[in-house]
Amino acid sequence: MEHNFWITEEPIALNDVIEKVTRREVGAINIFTGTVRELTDGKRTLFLEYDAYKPMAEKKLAQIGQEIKEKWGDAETAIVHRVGRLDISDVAVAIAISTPHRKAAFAASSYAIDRIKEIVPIWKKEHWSDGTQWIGDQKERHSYDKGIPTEEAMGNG
Amino acid sequence: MEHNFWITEEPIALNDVIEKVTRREVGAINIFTGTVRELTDGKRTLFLEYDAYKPMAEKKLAQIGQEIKEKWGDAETAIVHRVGRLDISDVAVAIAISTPHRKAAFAASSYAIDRIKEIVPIWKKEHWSDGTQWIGDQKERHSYDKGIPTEEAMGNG
Amino acid sequence: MVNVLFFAGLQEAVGEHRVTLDVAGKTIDELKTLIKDTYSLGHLDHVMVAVNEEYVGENIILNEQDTVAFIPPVSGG
Amino acid sequence: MVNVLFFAGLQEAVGEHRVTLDVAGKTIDELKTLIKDTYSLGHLDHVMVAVNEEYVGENIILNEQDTVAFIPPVSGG
Repeated sequence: MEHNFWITEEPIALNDVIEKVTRREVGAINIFTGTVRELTDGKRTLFLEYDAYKPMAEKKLAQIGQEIKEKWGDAETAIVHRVGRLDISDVAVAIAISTPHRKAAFAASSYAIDRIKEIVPIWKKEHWSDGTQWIGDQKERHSYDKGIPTEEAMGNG
Repeated sequence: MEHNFWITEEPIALNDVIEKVTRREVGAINIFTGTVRELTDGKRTLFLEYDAYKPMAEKKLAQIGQEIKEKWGDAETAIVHRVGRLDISDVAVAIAISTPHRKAAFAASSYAIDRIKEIVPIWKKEHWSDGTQWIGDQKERHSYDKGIPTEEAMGNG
Repeated sequence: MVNVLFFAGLQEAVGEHRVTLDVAGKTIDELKTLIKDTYSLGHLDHVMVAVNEEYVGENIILNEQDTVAFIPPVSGG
Repeated sequence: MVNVLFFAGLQEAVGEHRVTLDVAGKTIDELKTLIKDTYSLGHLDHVMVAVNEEYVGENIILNEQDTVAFIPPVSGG
């Protein structure tokens, strides 16, 4: 099961994620992708840099898959997150979930991306023309007093 | 816009659908795929055959894209539905929706597949080892007295 | 003349995908009755009807060159 | 000895990705204070801590060979 949840430095190929959850007995696969957005709050991103605590991040992604199984029963999940330098429109994260019935696939996908933004040790650094910033450190450099970043700060949806 | 909504006899390549909705300013793309399920209510499907009233089906798919724009604002939608013979696990329909914020992408995708099952003139014929049946004609052959097929009858989630 | 299209199970029941009928001036409801009687079908209560690729009600009057489609309950997706 | 890892903005503030400290027997809370003083950081209230790749509370006592990670607010996705 762990190989359904991984961190990569390579461009994400959606088919790799989808294959892992394709089953003859299910009729619905939902794939969510978070891509690098050019504008956030009117500010133009040049590119992003993602860092991860890789072994723990893969464990936490697997934990999310397990939580989904507990909540939605017969659901198979695969998640890949890319790290390193990402350009505009590059896929940063892809989540594929197969379920017998489609409503569960939507709900579980939404849950998965919310949980990634809560518990998976991955960080994003914005590169603008006038500087850089690790997101999650919006208010004071070196103090991290914002807790979980706001929706706006998170930059992709 | 119409070329975002089409009926095809060829296998569906997800990248074709995704490309149509990829935009530099959005950070979330959701892709839903309905695939051919082997077992429905315990009965084993050998393969499916889809028929469509093609020009009207493409119009109705485009209408769904328009409805989504009206409901969720800045959303781009692309939908492709395959017709002809489809084998188990083949993708019958793919819906890609890009939105600035991810919650809208999930809600709009769920809406799109519900509407497809309501208003788009496409029909599915089940082929089993012991016979065939056009779905939407579950109770009495030639009378269609079930109205909109039930979730179970629809076969993919 | 009016083009009339059948699909899926209804096409199999009728035995035709397309027929041309001299029904301009008639309503959809009248055409439905005619089709039902001609092809010995059961009721068509859950069959929707489109004229020129848009769904219409039963009281619409048909014009020359219209294309009418009988749409049994759909099952795409 | 205990391995201590820093990431992202915290890594830049500390100037190290990894340090080894003789802190077995101390609590996470005590280690936090030590780190804050050593590297002249502001408060670390919103930094979560993982020991051996699992999140832990502030009262956990560190053992020899543990790997502690300071996890600033995450921003994946």
